[in-house]
Amino acid sequence: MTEVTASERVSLGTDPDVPLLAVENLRVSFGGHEVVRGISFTAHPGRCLAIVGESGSGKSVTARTLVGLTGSGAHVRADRIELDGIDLTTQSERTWRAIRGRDIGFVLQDALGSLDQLRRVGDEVAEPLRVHGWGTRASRSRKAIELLGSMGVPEPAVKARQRPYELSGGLRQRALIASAIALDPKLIVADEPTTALDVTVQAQVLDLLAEAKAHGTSIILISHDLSVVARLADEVAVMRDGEVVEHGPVHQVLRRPRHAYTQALLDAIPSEHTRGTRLSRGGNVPQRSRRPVDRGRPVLEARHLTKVYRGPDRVDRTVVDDVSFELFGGETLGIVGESGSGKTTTARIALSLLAPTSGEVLLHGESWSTLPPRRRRPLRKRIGVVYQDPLNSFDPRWSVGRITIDALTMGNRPPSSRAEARERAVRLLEQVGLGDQHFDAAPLRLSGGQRQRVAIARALAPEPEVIVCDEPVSALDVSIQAQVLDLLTDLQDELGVSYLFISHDLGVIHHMSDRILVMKDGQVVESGTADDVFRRPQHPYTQRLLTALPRLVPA
Amino acid sequence: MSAASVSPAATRARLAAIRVQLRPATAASLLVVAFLAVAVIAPSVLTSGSPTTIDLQHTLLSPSFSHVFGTDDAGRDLYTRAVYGARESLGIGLGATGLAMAIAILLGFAAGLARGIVDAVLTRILEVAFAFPVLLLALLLIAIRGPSVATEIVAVGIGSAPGYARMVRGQVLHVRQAGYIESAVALGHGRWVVIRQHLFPNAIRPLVAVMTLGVGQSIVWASGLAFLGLGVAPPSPEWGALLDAGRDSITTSPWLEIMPGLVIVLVALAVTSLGRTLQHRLEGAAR
Amino acid sequence: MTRFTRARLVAVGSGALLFSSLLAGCGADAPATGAGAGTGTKVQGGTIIYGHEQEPPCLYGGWLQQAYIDRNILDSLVTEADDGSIKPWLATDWKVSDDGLTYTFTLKPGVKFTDGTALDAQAVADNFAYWEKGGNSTAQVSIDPYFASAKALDTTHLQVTLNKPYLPLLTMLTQGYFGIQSPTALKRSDKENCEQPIGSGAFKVKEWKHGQELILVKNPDYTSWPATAKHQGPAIVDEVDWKFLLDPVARYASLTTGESNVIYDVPTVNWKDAQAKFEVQQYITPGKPVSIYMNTIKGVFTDKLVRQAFAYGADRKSAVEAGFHGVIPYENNPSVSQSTPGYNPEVAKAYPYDTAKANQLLDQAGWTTRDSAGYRTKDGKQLEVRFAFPAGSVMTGEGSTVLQILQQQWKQVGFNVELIPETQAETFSGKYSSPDSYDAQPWYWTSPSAAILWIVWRPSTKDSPNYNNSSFYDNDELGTVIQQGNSAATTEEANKFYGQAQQIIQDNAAAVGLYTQTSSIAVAKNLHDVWLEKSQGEPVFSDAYFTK
Amino acid sequence: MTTAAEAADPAVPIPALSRAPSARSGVRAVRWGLVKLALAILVLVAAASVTFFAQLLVPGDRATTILNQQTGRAQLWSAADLAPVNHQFGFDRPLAVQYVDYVSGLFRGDLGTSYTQHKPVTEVIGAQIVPSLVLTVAALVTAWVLSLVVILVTVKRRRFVTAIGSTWEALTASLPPYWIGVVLLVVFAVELRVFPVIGGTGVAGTVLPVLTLALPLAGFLGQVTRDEFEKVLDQPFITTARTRGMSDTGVRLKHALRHSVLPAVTLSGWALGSLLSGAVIAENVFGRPGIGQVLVVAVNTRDVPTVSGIVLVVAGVYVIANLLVDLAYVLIDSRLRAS
Repeated sequence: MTEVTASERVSLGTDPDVPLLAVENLRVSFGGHEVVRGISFTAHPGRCLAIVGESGSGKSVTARTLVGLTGSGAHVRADRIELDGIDLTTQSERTWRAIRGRDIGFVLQDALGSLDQLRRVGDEVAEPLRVHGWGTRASRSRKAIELLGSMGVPEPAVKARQRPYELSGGLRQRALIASAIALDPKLIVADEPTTALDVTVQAQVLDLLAEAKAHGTSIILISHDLSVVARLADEVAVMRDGEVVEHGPVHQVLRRPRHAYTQALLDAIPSEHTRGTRLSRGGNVPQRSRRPVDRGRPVLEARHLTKVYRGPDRVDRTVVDDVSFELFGGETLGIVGESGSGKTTTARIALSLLAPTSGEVLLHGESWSTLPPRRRRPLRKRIGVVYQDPLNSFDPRWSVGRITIDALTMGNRPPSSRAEARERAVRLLEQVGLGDQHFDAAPLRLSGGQRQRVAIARALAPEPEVIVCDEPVSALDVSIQAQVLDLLTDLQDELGVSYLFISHDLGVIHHMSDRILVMKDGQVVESGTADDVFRRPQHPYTQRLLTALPRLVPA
Repeated sequence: MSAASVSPAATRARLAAIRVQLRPATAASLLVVAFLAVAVIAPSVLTSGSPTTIDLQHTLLSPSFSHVFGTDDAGRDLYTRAVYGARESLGIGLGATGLAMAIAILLGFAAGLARGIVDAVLTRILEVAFAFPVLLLALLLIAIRGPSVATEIVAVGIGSAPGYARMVRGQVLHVRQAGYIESAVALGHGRWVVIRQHLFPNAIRPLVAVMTLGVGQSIVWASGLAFLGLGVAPPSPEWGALLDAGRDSITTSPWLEIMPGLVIVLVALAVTSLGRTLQHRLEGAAR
Repeated sequence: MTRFTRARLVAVGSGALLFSSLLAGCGADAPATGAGAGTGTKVQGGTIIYGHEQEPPCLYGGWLQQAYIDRNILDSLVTEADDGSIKPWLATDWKVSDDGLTYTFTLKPGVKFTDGTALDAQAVADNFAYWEKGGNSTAQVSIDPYFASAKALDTTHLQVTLNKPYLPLLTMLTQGYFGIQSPTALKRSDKENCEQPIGSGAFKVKEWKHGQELILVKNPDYTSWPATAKHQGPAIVDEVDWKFLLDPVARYASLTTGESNVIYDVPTVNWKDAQAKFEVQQYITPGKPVSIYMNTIKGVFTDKLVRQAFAYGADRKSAVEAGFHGVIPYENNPSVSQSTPGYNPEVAKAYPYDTAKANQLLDQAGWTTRDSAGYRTKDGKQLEVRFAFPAGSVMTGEGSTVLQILQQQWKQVGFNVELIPETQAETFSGKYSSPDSYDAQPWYWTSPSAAILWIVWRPSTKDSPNYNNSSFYDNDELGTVIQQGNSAATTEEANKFYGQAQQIIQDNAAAVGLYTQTSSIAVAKNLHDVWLEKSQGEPVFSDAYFTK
Repeated sequence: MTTAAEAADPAVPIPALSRAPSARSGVRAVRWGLVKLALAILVLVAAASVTFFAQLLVPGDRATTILNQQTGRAQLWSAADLAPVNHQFGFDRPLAVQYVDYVSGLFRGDLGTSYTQHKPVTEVIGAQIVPSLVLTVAALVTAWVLSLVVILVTVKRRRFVTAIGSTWEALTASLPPYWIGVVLLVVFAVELRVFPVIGGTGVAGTVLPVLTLALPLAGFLGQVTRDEFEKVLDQPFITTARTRGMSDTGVRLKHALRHSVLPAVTLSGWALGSLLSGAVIAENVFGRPGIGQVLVVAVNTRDVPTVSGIVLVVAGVYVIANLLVDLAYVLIDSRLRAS
C-alpha cells in the first residue's frame, strides 16, 4: 500500500484501476430532513471501503441508496452515482432490479431477521439465482449447496434443507453472504455484517469477506465498530450527521486520526489499554483514585450453581454447570462468554429470579436463593439489576420520575412525602447525569444512553450493595457506551457498590472488571484477575477468544 | 446486541402510517362519533320531531328536504327515528362489549395467571364456549328471558366474550414475559403489587382498541338478532328494529331499508376506523 | 323465531271472497285465474314452481301449513263450493237422519290410495278413529264433542254417528285436516307418515328436500277429483315444486324474475305491482279474524267499561289501512270474519273511533286522573295494558305497524299500551297463555263455519276447561246460544243464533276486531286454473295448466 | 410466592435442531393424538350436555310446546292432553335418567329422535349438513381470496390506495348480515338478473349467499392480515429479498404473504364453526337449506335432541377446524412444530 497524500478522495493516486463505483455529492433527505449531506466516495475492485459511524450518522441510508432501496418518501440527489460506467441516478425500478443481486450483493446485519424464517436456507441462498433467471431449479439448488460449502458451512446439503432458525448465528450469516455472492457481483455492500455475532464467529465471517475481496470483489463495509473495520478495510470514511468527517487509508485513520470525532471514537473503545482511564470526554484521562476492594466477607457468593432444563423433547440440558464465585464489596466481577454460555442464567440465579436446580446463592453470607419468596422480598433492595434493553424493563406507561420513585420506596429509607420523593428522585437522576427535565419524560422518548441511565438510577435507588449488570452497554453506540461505562465506574468509586458485570464484549469486560470468569457451555473455564486472564490465558477457549478479538492495533 | 437496531426507514414508515390514520378517515370518524354522541345525549338538538309520532297523511314518503330519510308506513320521520334509535343501539353496543370484556377479563386473567389444573380447566371451558354456536346462545337466552334490550346485551355480550377472553389470556401471557415485570419483581414488589401495577394495566391497554372495534360489531350483531325477530319491542327505533321493519319494502320503498343500513354501516365503520387508529397508536407507543 | 315462520298458524278457510275488482273477467263462480285463459294453447305436462312460505316439520298434521300440502295429496269426503254449499268428493252422496245424529256417506267405488290400498268405508272409518285418537288434534277439536263414532256399513257406505245434532259437521269436514290417508300407510312409522303421507290425491310426494322444496308428482291413476274440480282427470302438469321461500322479498322476486310460476302470500307492498303483472287472488278466510282477546279475569280489562273504551279509543280502520297498504280489509267484528257464513254485519258497526266516548267511559270507570306522562291513573295505578303479540307469526311486520299506530292513539285517551313481541318459542311454550301473562293479545282461528264460535267461546267447565278462549271470558248465555246454533235444524236458524252470539261478544267487548285473515296468491300469466279451494284457501294445482 | 418471572424462563431457547423422526417421537405423536382426541370428545360431550340442560332451563313445558306446534296454537293444555305426549317422549322420567339416556346414546352415535320430525336427529342433520358445509367452506375460501387480493394490492402503496384498501375492509366488516344479503339479492338477482333469486343448492344459486357471508368475513380477515402484512414488510428479510433484485409483487407473494396469514388462519377456524350455524340469514334470504334454519326452528319448537345434535355437530366441526388450523400453522411456519 502506497502512501496517501492529503487527499480526501481515496481513488486519487492509490489505485490505477478505474473505480467500480463512484459516488459524488450524494444527498438524501426524508421529508425535508437531510440525513446524508453531500458525501462522495469510490469503490475499487479487490478493495474494501468501510463507512463507519454511530446510529443516525447516515451510513445505513447511504448503503441502501447504493441499491436503490432508500425507502419510500426519500429524496435522493447526487451529482454522480456510477456503477461500472452505468449511471444509476436515472434508472428505472426495472433496471434496478436487474442490478440488485446480480451486480451488487447486499449483506444485512442480523442474519436471523434478514433471512426468511419460513423458507429453506437453500431457497434463500438460491433466490438471487432464481430472480435473475439463472439455471434450472435443480441446478440452482446444487449451486446453493455449493455456495454454502464454499462459505465453510459444514454439511451444506443438510443445512440447505433446514430453515434459518435451525442454524447458528454464524451459519446464518454465512448463508446470507452466500446468497449475496451467488451471482458473483462486482460489488458487495455489507451493512453491519458481524454485529450480532460472537467474536469467534465474527472473525470467521470477516475472513470470508476478505476472501471475496481477494478474488477481486469490491466491498463496501458499513459498521459502527472500528475494530471490525481495522480487520478488513483498505479505506475508511467516518460519517457523522450525514457527512464524511474523515476519509483515508485505514491505518492512517485509525492510527493518526485527524478529526477530533474520529479520535473520540477511538478513545471510547474499551480495551485492556483503557483500564483505569475514562473513556469519554476526550483522551484517556486517568480515573480518580479507585476505592479499594473490601476483601472481607463477600457481599454475594454463589456456591456450585447448577441449572437444568427439561426440553419439550424430554431431554435435560444443563445450562449452568457448577458455577461458584465470590463478589466482594466495591469489586467488579466480570462474566464473559459467548451466547449460550449460561452467563445470563447465572445472573438471574444470582438475582434469585430463577431458582437453581442445585447450589445456592448467599447475600452477605446469608441464605438468599433458598428463602421462600415472602422472606426474600425484603432483601431484594440489597441487590439491583441493569438489563441490556432498558426500555423493555420499564413499564411503558410510567414516566422516568415514577419509575425512580417506585424504586426509592423499595429501599431502606422510603420517602415520607411526595415532595421528598420527587426531590430524591431528581437528585438520583442528577447523579446518573440526567436532571429535573427528564422527570416527566416517557422512557420511549429518551435516547438509548439516557434510558440506560434511568435504569442505573432505578438500580441505585434502594441503595443496594450489589448491582447485576447484564450486558448493560451492548445496545449502545460506542461513544454512549463509553459514557455509561464511565458512569458505572464513577458510581462505584462514589458509593462502593459491587458489580456483577456480564458481557460478551471482551474489551468492555477487561476495561471494567477486577476479576473475571470466562464461561463456556454453562461452565466456568477460567477465572482470575483481569490482567491474568487476558495476558496469560490458560484455557484454550480463552486463548481462542482473544485471538479472534478484532483489534485496532494488531496485538 | 445490535447497535443500530431500528432502521430509519422503518421508523419513518411507522410515523407515516400514523399520519395516514390521522388524516381524513379519522377526522370523518370523529365527526360521526360526535354526531352520535349528540344523538345519544340530546337527540332533540338534531331533530325537532318525535320518533313515535304517527302521521297517516304522510306515509311512505321518499327522502326529501323535509324528511331527509323519508317516512315509514305509519308516517313517522325515519331520520328522527334513526337519531332517537342511537341511544338504544349504542347502549346495546357498549353494554354488550362491556359485558363481554368484563367476562373476558375475569376468565382471561384467571386462565392467564393460573397454572396447572386451573389453567387447564379454564382453557377447556373457553374451548367449549368457543365451540358453542354463538347464534344458539343468543336464541336460548332470548328464549329464556324474552326479547329486550337487556337480553340483547346479555346475548351479544356472552356470545362475544370467549373470543375476547382468549385475547386477554394471550395478552396476560405476553405481558407476563415483559422485562418490566421481572424488574418489578427484582425490586422486591409482591405478586399482587406486580399484577395490579404492571400486569393488569398493561394487559388491558390494547383491549381498549379492541373494545372500540367490538362496539361497532355488537351493533351489527344486534341488528342480526332483530332480523331473527329477537330484537327490542316496538315502537323502539333501535336500528336493528328499523332494519327489520324496512326489509319487506326494499323493492318498493327502498329508503326504509337502505337508510338504517347505511346508518349502521357508517357508525360501525367510524367506530372500527377509530378503534384501529387507536390500536396502531397504542402499538406504536408500546414499542 | 319469527321471520321464517311468518306462518299462518291456523287455517285459512272457505267461502272465499275474491276481490272481484281485482280479477277482471272473472265470473262469480270461476275464482280461478281466468283472465288469461283464452290466450295461448294449452300445454300438457310441465312443472309448476310454487313459492310457498313456511315449511312444516311434518307433511301431515293439524297446522295450516300442513293442510296446504295435504289438500294436494289427500282427498276428503266432501268439499265446499263457492256458494258455501257442500259438494261431493270421495263421498258421492250422503244422507242425514231427521234427528241430525246419523250421517250415511256413499263413497265413490274403486278408488285406490297411491300405495294400492283400497279406499273403502272401513278406510275412512279408520281415519275418523285416527283423528279422534289424536292423530290430528285440529280435526279432533273441530268435531268434538259432537262426534260419537264412525263405522263402515259395507265397502262403500260409512255411517257417522253424533252425540248431539251438529249442523256444521259437513262444512267442518271440508277442511284439509280431514284428508283421508291410507290405513295401511298409517301403520308405518311416525317418520314415514311424517315424510310421506299416502292418500288418493292428484299428487303424491316424490321427494322432500328439507329446508328447500317438496317435490310433488302427478298421480297418473287419479280418479277421485271433487265436484268442484275444473277438469276431469288426473293433474295436467307433471310436477309441482313446492319451494319454501320464507323471505317475502325473495318470494315475490322469484315470481318477477320468472323463477317461480305461483307464489303464496303476496307481500302487501307489492300488491299493486302484482295486480298489474300477474293474476292475483285474495281470500278473506272465514273463521275468527285477527282480533284482540282481552283478559277479562285479571288486570284493567276486567272492567267492561275499560274494554269498551279500548275499542272506541283507536282508529283501527285507518291503522289497518296504513299498516297493510290498503290491501287487507278491516274487520270490526271480533268473533267471525265477514266471509264466514252467519256473519252478523250489524255487529261490525259497533265501537267506531270516538275518543270522546272512550274518555267518558274511562272517567266513568274511575280512571279519572292522569300522570305526568299523560296516562290515566286510578288509585295510584296506571292504566297499563300489557299487549303481547306473537311477532312474525300472527303479527307480521305489517301487523306490528298497525299495533304501533294504535298504541299512539290509545295513548291519547290515556292507555299505556306496552307492546310485548313474543318469540315463537315463547308462543309455543305457552308463556303468554295464562291470565297472569297479558292483558291483551291478538289471535285468529280460521274455520269454514261460524261453529268456530263454540271452539273459542265455549264456557269452561271444571272437567273440561276451554284453553282456546284467550279472553278467559265465561258467559253461560253465550255458550247456550252457540250450542243452539250448532244444533239448529236449518242454516237460517243456526245463523240467527250465531248472529246473536256475535252480538253478545261485541256488546261485552270480550274481544276487539282488527282485520281479516287473508290468503293470497299471485300466478304467472301463462299458468291457468290455479285456484284457492274453499275450506282452507289452499292453492289447488290439479287443474292447473300452462299455455304457450 | 412464585412470580410470573420466576416461574418461566423465556430466555432459554427451545432447540429445534434434533427433530429427526424417531420411534420415540412416533409414540409421542400417537399419544399426543389420543390426548387430543379425548379432549375433543370431552369438548363435544360437554357442549351437547350444556345445550341439553340449557334447553331444560327454558321456561315452559316441552309437551305444551309440542302440542301447540302440532296444532298451530298458543295455549295451555289439560293434564289429560299432556300425559300421552309426556309419555311418548319420555318427559315423565326423571331428568337424570333422560340425560344419562341421552349421553349414553351419544357414545353409540345416536343423537336421539327429533320431537317434531319424528326421525333420528342424525338424519335431520345429515340432510342439511352438506349444503351448510358447502356454503361455509365456499364463503371462507372466497373471503380469503377477496381479502388477500385487497391486501396484496393495497398494503403500503400510495396513501390513497392504502386508505381505500383499509376502508374497504372496515366497510365490509361493518355490513349487517341481512342487509348485505337483501341488497345483493335486489341488485344482482332482481335488477340485473345475473343470479337466480331462489338459490337452492346449485352453483349459480350459491354465489350470492356465499358473498353474503364472505364479504364481512373478508373484511375481518383483511383487517388482521393487513396489520401483520404491514409489520412484515418492515422486516429486514424483505429488504434482503429486494436487494436480490426481487420485484415488489414477488416480495409480497413469496415472502410477506406467508408471514402474515397466521392470525387470519386462527380466525378462520373460529369462522368455520360460527358460519356453519350462523348462516341462517343467508339461507333464509336465498331459500337455501342448511342447519342454520334447522337450528332456529328447533330452538323455537324446543326440539331438544335436534338442538343438542346441531351443537354437537357444530362443535365437532369447530374442533376439526381447529385441528386443521394447527396443521396449517405447522405447514406455514415449521417453527411451531416443536410446540
